[in-house]
Amino acid sequence: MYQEIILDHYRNPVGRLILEPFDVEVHHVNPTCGDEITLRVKIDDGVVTAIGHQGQGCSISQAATSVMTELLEGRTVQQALDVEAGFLALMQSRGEGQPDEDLLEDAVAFSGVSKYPARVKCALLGWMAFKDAALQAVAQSVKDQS
Amino acid sequence: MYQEIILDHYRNPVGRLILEPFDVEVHHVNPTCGDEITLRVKIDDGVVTAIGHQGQGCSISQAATSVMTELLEGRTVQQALDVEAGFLALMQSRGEGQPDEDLLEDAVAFSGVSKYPARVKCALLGWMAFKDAALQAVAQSVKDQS
Amino acid sequence: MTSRTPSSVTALDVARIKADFPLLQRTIRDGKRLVYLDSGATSQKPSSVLDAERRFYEMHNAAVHRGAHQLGEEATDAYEGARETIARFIGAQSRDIVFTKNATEAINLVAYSLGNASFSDTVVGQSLSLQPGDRIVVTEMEHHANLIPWQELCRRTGAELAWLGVDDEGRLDLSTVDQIINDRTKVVAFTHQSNVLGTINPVAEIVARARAVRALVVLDACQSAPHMPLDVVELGVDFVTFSGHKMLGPTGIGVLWGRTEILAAMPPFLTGGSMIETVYMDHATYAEPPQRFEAGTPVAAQAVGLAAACDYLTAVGMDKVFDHEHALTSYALEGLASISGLRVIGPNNAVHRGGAVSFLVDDIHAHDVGQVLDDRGVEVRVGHHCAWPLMRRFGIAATTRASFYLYNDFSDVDALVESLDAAKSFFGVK
Amino acid sequence: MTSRTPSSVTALDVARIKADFPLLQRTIRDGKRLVYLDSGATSQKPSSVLDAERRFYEMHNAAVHRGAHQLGEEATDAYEGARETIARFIGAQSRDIVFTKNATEAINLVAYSLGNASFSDTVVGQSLSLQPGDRIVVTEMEHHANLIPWQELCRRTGAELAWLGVDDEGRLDLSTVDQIINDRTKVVAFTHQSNVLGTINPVAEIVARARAVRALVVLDACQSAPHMPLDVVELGVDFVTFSGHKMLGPTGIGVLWGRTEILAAMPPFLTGGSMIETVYMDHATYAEPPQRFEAGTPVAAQAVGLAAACDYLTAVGMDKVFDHEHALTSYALEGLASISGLRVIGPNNAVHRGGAVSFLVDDIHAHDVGQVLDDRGVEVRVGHHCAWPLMRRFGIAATTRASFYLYNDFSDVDALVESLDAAKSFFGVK
Ligand SMILES: Cc1ncc(COP(=O)(O)O)c(C=O)c1O
Ligand SMILES: Cc1ncc(COP(=O)(O)O)c(C=O)c1O
Repeated sequence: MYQEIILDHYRNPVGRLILEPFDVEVHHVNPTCGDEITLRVKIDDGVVTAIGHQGQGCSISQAATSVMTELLEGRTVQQALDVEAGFLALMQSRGEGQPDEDLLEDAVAFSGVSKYPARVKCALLGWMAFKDAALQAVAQSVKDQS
Repeated sequence: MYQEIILDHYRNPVGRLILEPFDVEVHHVNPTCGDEITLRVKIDDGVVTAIGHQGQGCSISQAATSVMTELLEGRTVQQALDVEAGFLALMQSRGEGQPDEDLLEDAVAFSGVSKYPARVKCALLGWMAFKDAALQAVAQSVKDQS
Repeated sequence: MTSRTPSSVTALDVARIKADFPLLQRTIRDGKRLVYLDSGATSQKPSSVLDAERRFYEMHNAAVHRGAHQLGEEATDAYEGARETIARFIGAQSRDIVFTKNATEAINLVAYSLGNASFSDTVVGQSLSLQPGDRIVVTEMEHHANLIPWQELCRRTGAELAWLGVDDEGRLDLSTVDQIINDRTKVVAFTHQSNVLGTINPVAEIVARARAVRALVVLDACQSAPHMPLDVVELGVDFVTFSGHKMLGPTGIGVLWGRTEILAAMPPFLTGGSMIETVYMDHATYAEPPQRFEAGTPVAAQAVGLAAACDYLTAVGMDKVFDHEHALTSYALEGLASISGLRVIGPNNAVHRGGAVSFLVDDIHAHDVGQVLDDRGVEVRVGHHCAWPLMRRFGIAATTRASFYLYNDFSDVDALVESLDAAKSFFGVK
Repeated sequence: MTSRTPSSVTALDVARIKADFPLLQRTIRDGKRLVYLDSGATSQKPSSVLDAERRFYEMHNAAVHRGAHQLGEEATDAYEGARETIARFIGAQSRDIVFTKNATEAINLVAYSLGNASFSDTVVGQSLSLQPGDRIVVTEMEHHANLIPWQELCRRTGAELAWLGVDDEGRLDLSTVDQIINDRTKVVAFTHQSNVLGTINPVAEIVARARAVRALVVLDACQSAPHMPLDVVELGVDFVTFSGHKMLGPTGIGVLWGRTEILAAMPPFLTGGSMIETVYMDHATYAEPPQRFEAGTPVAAQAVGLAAACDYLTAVGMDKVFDHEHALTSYALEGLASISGLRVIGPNNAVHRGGAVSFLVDDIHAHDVGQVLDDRGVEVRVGHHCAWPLMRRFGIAATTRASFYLYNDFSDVDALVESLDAAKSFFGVK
């Protein structure tokens, strides 16, 4: 489960910072273990220009959020949500998933985590926070335009 | 279980009437089957001079109340309660009791009932009603005297 | 009597089924054949259910939803897998299935949660609350479990209780349904099948009226889930409750099914571990359903056992179970009709009727009937069957009730009829 | 590490005990020896418990307290016999024992019943009710099960919640007990032994203060009843609650013990069948305790299983169980002290302390510790242990917790310590 790539991201996380300026901030908690994340996104013209996160969590949740940040920054919101959907499907595959390497890149390292149902929530903590934030940002921009 | 004596009392119950005059009336219910009894006692100078009962119930409850009426009328309250205690002990003996024939007379016929826990409450319905009524009568007379 | 031929031959191989039930192999009252006719109270269990429970304890037992270790994962899988099986059994989604300890707790859960709604922080929560003058409607044939929780909810909220009556045949009197289920009605709670009369109630008709006044509908399926195919979507109600022990499952487990959006709006009932989102000393927020309603260590082995019971019933086929019991009931009603001085309380024919058959025998109290039957190995229930108001409706204190299940056959009915004749002779009744 | 000698040799023949537990014979994570150190969450079950449950289903299963037939009598005897055994196990009378589905329901029962007291018809019932301004006192180390039901009761009644704090060593801070348990205090609810810290709380001291202000005392014995001899008379509290599954019993059963006269005054909680005296359409009256609090078909097979668990524990001897765990705990605390960067959350010595040992490892999140341990077959619990406010008190999110029971031995502790070393190496922590 602990691929080298996961441990690397855990030791040197990408985007572990208080993002400023930002468009949306969300706070998510994993009720089974108490881990928390505060995540901010900046979205310009439908593109995720920056993600910043803070909080506490295990190596899996920290590394998954770091990999996610690296992977999603610079993509359009739609692309980012497609990657998120792919990651979610992989995590729910209970070790049976055939990960799409083109789509998920380094995030395929988490395939092994999907065999441990109790850890899936860890891997998803940052991703769910991002999804929530992105959808809020979209909703906000629709409102601003109307 | 169904001794001839029980069936006789069931067919021709003693004291199945609305007693008038009376000192105390009680109403008891067996919550598991819904059987009911309304029982009245007349007590003069510490002697149970009359018992009357009405209600519905199975052969065991009807017969037990009938036997009780025959047995207790004419005794002092204290004697009656002693008989009641003996009958209660017999009923709780789960078929193991050595009934005191001198004390219980015809009521020993209910020994067999004590082997059927679900029927013990039937046999006791009238007896518990009597005990309740007798104790109320005693309490009342103490109050009247003071 | 024994020479009558069954009115229909059914598709079930009862001898084979019976062999799956260890208890049905035992004898009773000094070696007599056991004729178990009390499945309306609780059913017997096939070995597959007992094996499933035991396998859980011997192989996968650990704290569900709490352990991150392998055993914890296995236990969680077993528990959540059971939820899926049981959901499928009634055409539901597993997220809408809440496990309780019995149907009684399931009904109390709904009643208390609605009571708690007036303390809810949320607008949707508040919208479920009851006010003085609101009405809750039940029926006169309810089991105490589907009556007293509503009496108590009325007492706590000031709502009033009203009820649909029962006619002489033991059917609901729906002539006044539009007056009784009035505009102020917030909840309509009724039994799918009466545990005393056997009557199957017209769900669609009552649901239609309840919908017209926007009342929530709670269906007590304790006596239907074990005996007929159920589909919560077709039923069209808001809540369905039943108990595992009446449908080949273990004691200690009940089921509440609720509509997704209503469960989502409901405040919790029991509170504690595993139903929370965050907890502070002075307040807490709560998880989504079904977890919100499952406080504490869950009835895990029991869920696994009940899932095995559903698998067993599904393998037999719920339509076949229903047909078989229907045939037994017809046969029993014919047999009982042949006994003079015997009066069936409930429908006299097998139309819209399940296999609980209650009756009175002239001049013999139900307890005495039951005793003679028991002495002959025929196990029936006597008493008010936790439906005391229904007894009052018929002006009686108690009935004798025989109830059937998939492991009963025509010879069991014959034994019943013969024993009733014997009881009459014993008490010298013509 | 493995060459350390146990600080004391205990009287238990653990190898023989272990042989009684089928699950402990299995292997984990591809053939590794299973080291089960999560009994604080739930315990494993000896064969005698599983056999007792199965025997009930195969021989005596029927509706308890409802059937007049032989099977019904046998089932009732089994259930009430179990009540007697369990009562004896804690020095109680059986009429004061109420069965629930878990300890969480038992605590909710008390909280809801007190909440219902304001609707009571009787003066004694009313006397139990809470008013705005009344106080309920808990502690900062409570399991959510003994915290949220009181939060919710406060919300429903307008009472206020107050709590005793926890010091850095994980002991209750009693310096302000007289202020916190004040004259308006109606209920004091606290845990006998913390499921996180292992701390055993000073019952007598708290009871003395509660008595002085005439508050009811609720003792959460979930973590003590399984691990030490208990006597409700000596404890001097008003209610004791615990769960069967933590003490070798089945899932799906909890116990509430209450003082006779208080139970007698309390209004019902769950309502339905078997808890009634008489029932009319518009109202009902209720049976005496314990029936008043056991609505619906009871957790019969589970009671039988729990009684077998009590028999098993009694045969081993609860004092020996306590001594054995005490020795394991001392040994574990020594072993953990040898690991640099490891910090125990809770008392560092085995005085007034049970066998739940929580700790942090510097720079490794509890989840990661748990994962490495699990990969080596060592099953511990990680997280907030349903005591989230306690985590906040220590400024942490989660701990790793090892907890011991009679089937653990010193080699299990060695495996724990070795695996922690391995985790440190794996994550490159010194
Ligand atoms: C101290 C304590 N109290 C209460 C509980 C709740 O017990 P249950 O989940 O069995 O209801 C637990 C265990 O989870 C516990 O450890
Ligand atoms: C119609 C009906 N409703 C509710 C119940 C209550 O079920 P339980 O006792 O399993 O909670 C029963 C059975 O006792 C029943 O027959």
